[in-house]
Amino acid sequence: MSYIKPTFRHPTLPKNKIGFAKADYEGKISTLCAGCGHDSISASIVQACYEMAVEPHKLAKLSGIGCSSKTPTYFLDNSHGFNSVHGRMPSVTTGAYMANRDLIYLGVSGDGDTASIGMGQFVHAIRRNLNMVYIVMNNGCYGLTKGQDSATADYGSISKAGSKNMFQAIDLAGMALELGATFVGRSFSGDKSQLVPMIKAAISHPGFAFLDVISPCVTFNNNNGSTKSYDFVREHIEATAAIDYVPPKAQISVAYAEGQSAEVKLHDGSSIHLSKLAPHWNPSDRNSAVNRLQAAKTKGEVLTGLLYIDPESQDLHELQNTVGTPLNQMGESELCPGNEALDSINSSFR
Amino acid sequence: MSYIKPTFRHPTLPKNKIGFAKADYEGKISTLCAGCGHDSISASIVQACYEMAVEPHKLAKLSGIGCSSKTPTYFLDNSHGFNSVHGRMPSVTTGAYMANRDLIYLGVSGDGDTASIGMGQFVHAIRRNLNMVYIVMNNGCYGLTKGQDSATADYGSISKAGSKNMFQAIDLAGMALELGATFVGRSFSGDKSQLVPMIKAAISHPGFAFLDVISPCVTFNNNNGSTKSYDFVREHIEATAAIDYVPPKAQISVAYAEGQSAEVKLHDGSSIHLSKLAPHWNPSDRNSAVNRLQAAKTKGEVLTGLLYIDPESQDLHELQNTVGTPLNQMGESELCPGNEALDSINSSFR
Amino acid sequence: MLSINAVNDFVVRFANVNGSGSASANNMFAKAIFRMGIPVSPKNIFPSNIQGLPTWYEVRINEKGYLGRRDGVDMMISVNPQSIVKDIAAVKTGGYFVYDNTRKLHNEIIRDDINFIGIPMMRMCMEHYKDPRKQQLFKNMVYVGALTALIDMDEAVLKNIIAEQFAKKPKLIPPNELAIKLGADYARANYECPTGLKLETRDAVGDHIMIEGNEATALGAIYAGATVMAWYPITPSTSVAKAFETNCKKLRVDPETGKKKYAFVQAEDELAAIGMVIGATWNGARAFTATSGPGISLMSEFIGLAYFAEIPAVLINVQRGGPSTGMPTRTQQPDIISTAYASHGDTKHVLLFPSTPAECFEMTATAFDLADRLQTPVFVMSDLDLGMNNHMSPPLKWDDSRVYDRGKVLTAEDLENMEEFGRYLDVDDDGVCYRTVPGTHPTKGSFFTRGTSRDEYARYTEDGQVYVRVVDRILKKWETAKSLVPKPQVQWSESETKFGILFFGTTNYSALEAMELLEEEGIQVNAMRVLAFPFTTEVEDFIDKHEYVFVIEQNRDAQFRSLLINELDAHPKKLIRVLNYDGMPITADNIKNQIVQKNPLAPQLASKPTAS
Amino acid sequence: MLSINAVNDFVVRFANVNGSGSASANNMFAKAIFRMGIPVSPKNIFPSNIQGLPTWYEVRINEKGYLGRRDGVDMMISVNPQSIVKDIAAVKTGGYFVYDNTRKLHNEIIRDDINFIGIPMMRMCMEHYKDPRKQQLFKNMVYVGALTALIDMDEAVLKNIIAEQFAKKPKLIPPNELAIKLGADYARANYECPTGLKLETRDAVGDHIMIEGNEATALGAIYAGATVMAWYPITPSTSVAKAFETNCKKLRVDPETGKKKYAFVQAEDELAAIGMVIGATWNGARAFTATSGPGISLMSEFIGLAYFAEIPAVLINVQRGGPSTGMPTRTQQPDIISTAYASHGDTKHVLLFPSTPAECFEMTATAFDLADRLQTPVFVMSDLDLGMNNHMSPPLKWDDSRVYDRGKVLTAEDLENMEEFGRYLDVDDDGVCYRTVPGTHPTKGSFFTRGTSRDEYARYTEDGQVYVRVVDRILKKWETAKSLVPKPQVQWSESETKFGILFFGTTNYSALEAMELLEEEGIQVNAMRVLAFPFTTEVEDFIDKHEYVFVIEQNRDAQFRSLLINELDAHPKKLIRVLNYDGMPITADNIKNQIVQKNPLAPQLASKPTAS
Ligand SMILES: Cc1ncc(C[n+]2csc(CCOP(=O)(O)OP(=O)(O)O)c2C)c(N)n1
Ligand SMILES: Cc1ncc(C[n+]2csc(CCOP(=O)(O)OP(=O)(O)O)c2C)c(N)n1
Ligand code: SF4
Ligand code: SF4
Ligand SMILES: [Mg+2]
Ligand SMILES: [Mg+2]
Repeated sequence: MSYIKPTFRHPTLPKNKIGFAKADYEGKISTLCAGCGHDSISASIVQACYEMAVEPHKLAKLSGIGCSSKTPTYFLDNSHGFNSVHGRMPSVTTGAYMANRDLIYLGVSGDGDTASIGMGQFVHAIRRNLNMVYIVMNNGCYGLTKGQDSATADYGSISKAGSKNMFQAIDLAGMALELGATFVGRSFSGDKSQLVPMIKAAISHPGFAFLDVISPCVTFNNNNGSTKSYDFVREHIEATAAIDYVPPKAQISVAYAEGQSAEVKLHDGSSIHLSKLAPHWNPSDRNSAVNRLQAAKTKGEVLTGLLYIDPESQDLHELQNTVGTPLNQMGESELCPGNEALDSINSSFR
Repeated sequence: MSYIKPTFRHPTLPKNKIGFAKADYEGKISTLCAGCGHDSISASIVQACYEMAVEPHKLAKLSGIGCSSKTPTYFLDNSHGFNSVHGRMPSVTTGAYMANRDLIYLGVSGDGDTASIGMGQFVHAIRRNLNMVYIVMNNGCYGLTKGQDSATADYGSISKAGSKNMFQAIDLAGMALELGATFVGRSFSGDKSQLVPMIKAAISHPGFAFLDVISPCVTFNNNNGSTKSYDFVREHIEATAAIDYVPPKAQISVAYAEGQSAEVKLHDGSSIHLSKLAPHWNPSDRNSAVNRLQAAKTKGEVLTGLLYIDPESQDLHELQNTVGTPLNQMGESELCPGNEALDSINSSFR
Repeated sequence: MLSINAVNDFVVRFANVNGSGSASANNMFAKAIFRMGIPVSPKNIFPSNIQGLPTWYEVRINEKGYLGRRDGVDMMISVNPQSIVKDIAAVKTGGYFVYDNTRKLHNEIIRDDINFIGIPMMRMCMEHYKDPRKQQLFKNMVYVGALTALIDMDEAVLKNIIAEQFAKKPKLIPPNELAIKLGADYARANYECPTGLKLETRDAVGDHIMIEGNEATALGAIYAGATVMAWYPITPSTSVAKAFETNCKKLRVDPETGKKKYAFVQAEDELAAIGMVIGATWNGARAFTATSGPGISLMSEFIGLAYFAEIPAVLINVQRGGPSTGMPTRTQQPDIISTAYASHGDTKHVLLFPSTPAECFEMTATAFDLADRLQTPVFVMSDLDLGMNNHMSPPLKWDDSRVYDRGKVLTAEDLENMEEFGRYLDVDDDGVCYRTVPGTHPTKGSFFTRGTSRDEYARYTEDGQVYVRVVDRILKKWETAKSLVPKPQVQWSESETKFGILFFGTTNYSALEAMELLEEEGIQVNAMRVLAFPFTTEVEDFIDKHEYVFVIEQNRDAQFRSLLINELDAHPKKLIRVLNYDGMPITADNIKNQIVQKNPLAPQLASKPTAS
Repeated sequence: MLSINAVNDFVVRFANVNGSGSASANNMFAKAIFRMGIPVSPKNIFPSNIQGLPTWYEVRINEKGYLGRRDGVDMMISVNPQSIVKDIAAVKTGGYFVYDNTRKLHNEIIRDDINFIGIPMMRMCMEHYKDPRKQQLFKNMVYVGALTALIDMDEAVLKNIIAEQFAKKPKLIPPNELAIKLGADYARANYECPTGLKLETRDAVGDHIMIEGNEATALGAIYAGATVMAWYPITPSTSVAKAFETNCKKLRVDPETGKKKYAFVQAEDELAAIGMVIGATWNGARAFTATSGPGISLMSEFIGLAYFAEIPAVLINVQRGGPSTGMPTRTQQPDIISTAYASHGDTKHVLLFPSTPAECFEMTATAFDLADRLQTPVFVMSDLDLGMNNHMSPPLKWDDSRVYDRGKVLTAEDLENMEEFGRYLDVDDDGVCYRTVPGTHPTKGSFFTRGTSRDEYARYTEDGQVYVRVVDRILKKWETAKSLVPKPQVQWSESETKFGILFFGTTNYSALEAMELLEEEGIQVNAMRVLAFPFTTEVEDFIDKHEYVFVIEQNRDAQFRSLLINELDAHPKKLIRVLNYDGMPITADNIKNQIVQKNPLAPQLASKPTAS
């Protein structure tokens, strides 16, 4: 994070097919910690929208509360944004979508925001096959409130307060599959080559497109107990009880081929094993997606890739048989039945 | 339902091994509709507790809000009961369990109470492996508020207001399996021979024991559109718009062997296909439970039986390493660190 | 024994079993009286259950048009053995107890100061209908038939109603008519008909309609152009949603394509329902929800977001007995404070208080204009009594030239021509800023909505001075609101008086009737019905003008009175509590009695010569 | 240029970058002053973010013991280039601006009415430490070192603190001491030391401690025997939970088995947290939660259940700037109404208002007794200022003979000997009934708890008369509560006066200081600090005794004043609002100025000869 962002833009910057440069998809300066995985995801969102030539004003970005939920300020500055309340982005997006079926809805949430307080709304957005992209920036902890375990924290991980997490992690992708989500993918914040196309696919999908993106928290990273890499700081911090030193870290990135797996070192010295679905993977079979996910979990691997897509997906407005014109664009003449109709209504009550 | 229940008890009624008769496990007169599936489940609970010789005061019964959630009044009159708020029974039970690990906790909920407003709490009670029996009396609708679709309503079912449900049903048993529940079973309210032993098993299980019990709502049954069986009443009702006639119905019961399937006619003339797990089913393999459930769903069958049990289940207090004495039984001497400790605490802040 | 004699001024109560089909028959009874031109007000007193428990239907007939509840039953129609002891006890001395004498009454419950009228309802039905369900259902029509004789209800009117209702299933008409005849014939053959209670045709209902408040509310939303309704079932608000859907199916489906010009979403809970409303209005649609007390509590966090981020929202609060799950099928006005100040932090919200279905219709429509105009949540404060009972009401009115006031929403053109857009700039000095809807303009007018403090350009800030500027401006909207909300209605007494009565919502009829009763006792009062919060200056003036103002409301803690003293700095000692909170609508007698008892000037008055 | 001269009475502000490790150094600074025997009050002014944004640490040193905030900075320690312009502007004329002159300041931001003191913090660190992280961290110790010279802070005390803090990692002591020396030496070599601001050792802190309110609250809960804490993270309440867990690990683990005598559950949200608390107390444990405004909103429905079903519960509301997400890292007292009347229906709740950590400790313990005694939710109304800052406070006190008041809970023996048990029978005529805990007795005492209306035997009922009996009895508990809650504290002015000031919670120090400032202006006031809601008669008397009472609070809508007029029927015109709601703790100057301005008797006063 630097607090002065160069505003100079080269006049010959490449433009996409609707005439916008990549910079036109950027947002305000991020105030997240240097190296935070969330910033990498923001960058991928910018890249995907630029490449897809999304009209910025035809996209609405929504979020809940958390470090992750702050990111909509840091991308797509020309789009309307809504930072709502903790865990309730899905309902706000549902309402927004009911009002105008013509926009792209990009929802961003955290694992706390989704897997704890927002669990109910998450489940029901899936059930309604709400036409949106739903990205969880999954760091296994509550970043903004200083590192408590989230419900996606791994069994055995140690929280800042020194307690061991004794609960099984909720696998949001697994849940989405079980609940009948029509698009389910998983990726890693540092793997732009996988993430950007997946975001593009999600935007194209007519229905609920869920992306579970592992996104390390550099500050409260709690994947396991290894603290070797910044021993000194830890000591200094623990001794004084006033925990506010956040060492700047580089963003983690990783590149590995489809069908391969990779071990990624996190900032605290621990590591996760990513495993990418093979290129010949058929993502339209829900059952085998469930099985494959389960198998990876058993091996201690985090399976990434587009796990499942339902090519027949019918979104909420189709299911509800709503008119094509966005509801927010109708006025009295289309909506008000008028006095004549009221006369006969009155009569029916006499 | 009849509003006068015979109170006469034969002096030679058989007693269980702790000296209670079955009647000692009964509750107040039910005020549910005649024939409501929920009453059958209450009867099975009574039977199971009687047979297991549960000490009534060592069991706490809790619920949310709904017809189903009223049932704790109709069984186990000698146990403490708590009819809390809509969808929040799991949290109240969690607190109760934290306070006293020595009681049996029997939670009753409805499909509205659990799969909609209570979804988040349901998920997290599973995640914590809260030591309780959690019964959902699943009728696919909101009985108490007059028959709206619930989130477990089948795709295509017609609601009272005449709208077709366009959403996929949430399979609570499937979700529980995905979320790592340590005991998952499904049964039918009318199948006492299956349900009673399953409740007994659930009570014995040291951890979260989930029972999804299909329980037809005789009044707002909306499994599909066939209304043949009480055509006249329907007509009478629709014509006058004042819907309050509830024809008395007999309770549905069914008996079929393990490994078999049975078609059960519901009150509105529609039917569901139940399929019972074979006797050689191994319930300790979560993955095959998931697959078997999925397969039945594809065939349009409702799979019943004990789907999964984790014999290694460690409940919440074990995970938290709490003392054996129930916390609610400790007083000043065990809990208050006293003045001496406070002196040194004060010193540490100087 | 002295029997009650009354023409067009009595109360009939039906004691039924829930789920037994009585609602339909009882409704026909009330409708027949209404069609005879006599003002009538029926009330359902029903349990929180579906089948098998006692339920009552109480009908007040009052040709003067006092439509509030009245205590005491002149005639009881008893078809529920569960409640028969209580029901017999409820009848006024000299009143009438009509029951099914298929089985004999126990001697010990018989009172000798009331008239017992036995009609063998079940027996006659068993004789005339084969199907047990029909036997059960037509029992209800038999007692309606008996009433045509017992109180001179116009049989032709009743038959007309039957014919209309079964127009599409004409084969049901003869058995219904048969039941009517059975009841009437038996009554005439065995009792002196009519009894002392008598209906006489009048022309006292004008062009009024009989409709439930919730239905009128739903129609108001449709007329106001609401396109998104998100809700979660809860008594007594559920029928708003149901009526919205049913009426939308008739009025808002494209006749050519069959496609819907509305979205109707049953949410997973109340938090989601209000979230959807906020999302929809943020995105430029008119959206609303309907709920009751528990829902308002659950929506509190989101209500604060809408208040602070300045997003319009319409919420219908059909109040019921609290606290907690409380008395879900009883009426109260107990959510005044929790709604007016809903959510943490400094918040206050616009409330509207309808007292008739016509006002439910009109105020709901107004609520949408106000919400859009003020960019804030607006609550229509109905209650179970108003929402779930049929009420005689002026017809619903709509002016076809009426244009929705969508407030300050910028178009693409506006944006194109603007020099500077700041979402929270107070351009017009009324506290209300210009907003834009997503998707309006390719490059201008986008902004970021948030529940945190922000500056005039919608940028996040933690600067305390900016924060103060913003919340002070939001308070300015409160002043603006005062000029927009409906003004109170006043009724002056004929003579000068030191007393005022002040009330709102469904208390209206009983309060006006109490005025007359007080007059009879020599106590003159001026009356004000408040229609909205914030209070307009008229309310302040009214309180100022009187030495004492009796504030009538249906809750324990005098919550409306709290609003008055809070917002108007009125002296609490001037404002005297008149309360009823047993879950039944307040009666005129109760109001009168409390005012007489609590009258701080009582000794003086007693010594003063009175008009009566 | 006139430089500020002051001994033991000035404000030092540190301008840092969030996450840069300054907190530890800054805390040492404040602690050193405290150990010099000088009253000191540090305040963190931090952003809602983790790293990289401006954060300030403001330390008021005041040997008289006025520990409220004071406006104006006498000395700024600037180590954050982002905020430097603003920081320079914030210094009082004649004040001091200490900055890192590793890089030169831009000419245009230099003011000539303040003293600039450059210390090459970064340069010296780069010279003396290799590891870039150490360079970064020890920069903070360098400025603390410089301060030992610039304001005569006792170096020996500081070194002691360092030695204590790194007792377990002694290898960290020398580099810390080096940093101190670097700063001090440079300052002495280049500037006249001390500056006009000077510390002098005193003996003015007695046996006081320096502790955060939230830590004291957590300890209070532990001492009161709370065994279950259920919570959901939210600033500024999170540290209550953290301190509860940390201290329980020390104080509540069985030394033999290592097993926990407490349950600590991070819930999935606030609704679940309060649900767990209610479940636990229903089941006989002492349980509590800690949250802030948004949490209270989300808990509203459950709070109503606890109120109506009469289940004890303790809730700590560490208030922050509202509404909605508001200013999550700023302080206010904005949840008075939303907490006092939380939930739909007729509800009101007991509130306690601590103003020091010692009171956080004591009142939290009291809250458990009150909740058990009254069988109702009790709220401890702290705020961010009190909860998250270190405060000088009397030591925490516990009487070892103190017995928990568990209220009316029946034992198996009690039940055995009872003739009749009715959960909601008002046996003692104080509105509080006897309860039983599940599992107590094999055959007696079980009952059904519900949020719906019920009779004295806990049986469901829809009978309006029974309902009224129950809610009236619950209101009787409110009267009982008045005799149990802590009484207000009063400070009488030396001479007779028509003015009172009334306040609560963290406003305490500034209000008392304002009393003195007003005295200087010739305005005498009597002062009352209210400690609890419901209000005791003392509050009523205090208001009665004065012509005008200034009600000082930290919110926009004068919410506490609303409670006063609501509950005491006090005349609103007597109660004058003194408000501050910019998110910073209110200052004595601000209070004084508002009172002088709003004084309704001002012309009179001006003409009266005054004492000063
Ligand atoms: C109702 C409510 N409760 C609690 C909070 C405090 N809070 C802010 S962010 C957050 C958790 C965020 O975690 P996550 O969603 O995982 O986001 P991250 O910061 O890890 O990206 C919490 C609990 C809040 N803002 N609102
Ligand atoms: C907060 C809240 N919202 C809504 C309601 C109204 N309500 C009562 S029961 C119920 C649904 C019950 O459905 P379910 O759980 O399936 O139970 P069933 O009656 O079908 O057995 C609802 C919505 C309520 N009591 N509280
Ligand atoms: S605290 Fe963690 S999640 Fe939040 S910005 Fe910093 S690194 Fe990212
Ligand atoms: S409405 Fe349905 S669920 Fe409720 S009691 Fe009747 S049959 Fe049972
Ligand atoms: Mg997170
Ligand atoms: Mg149900």
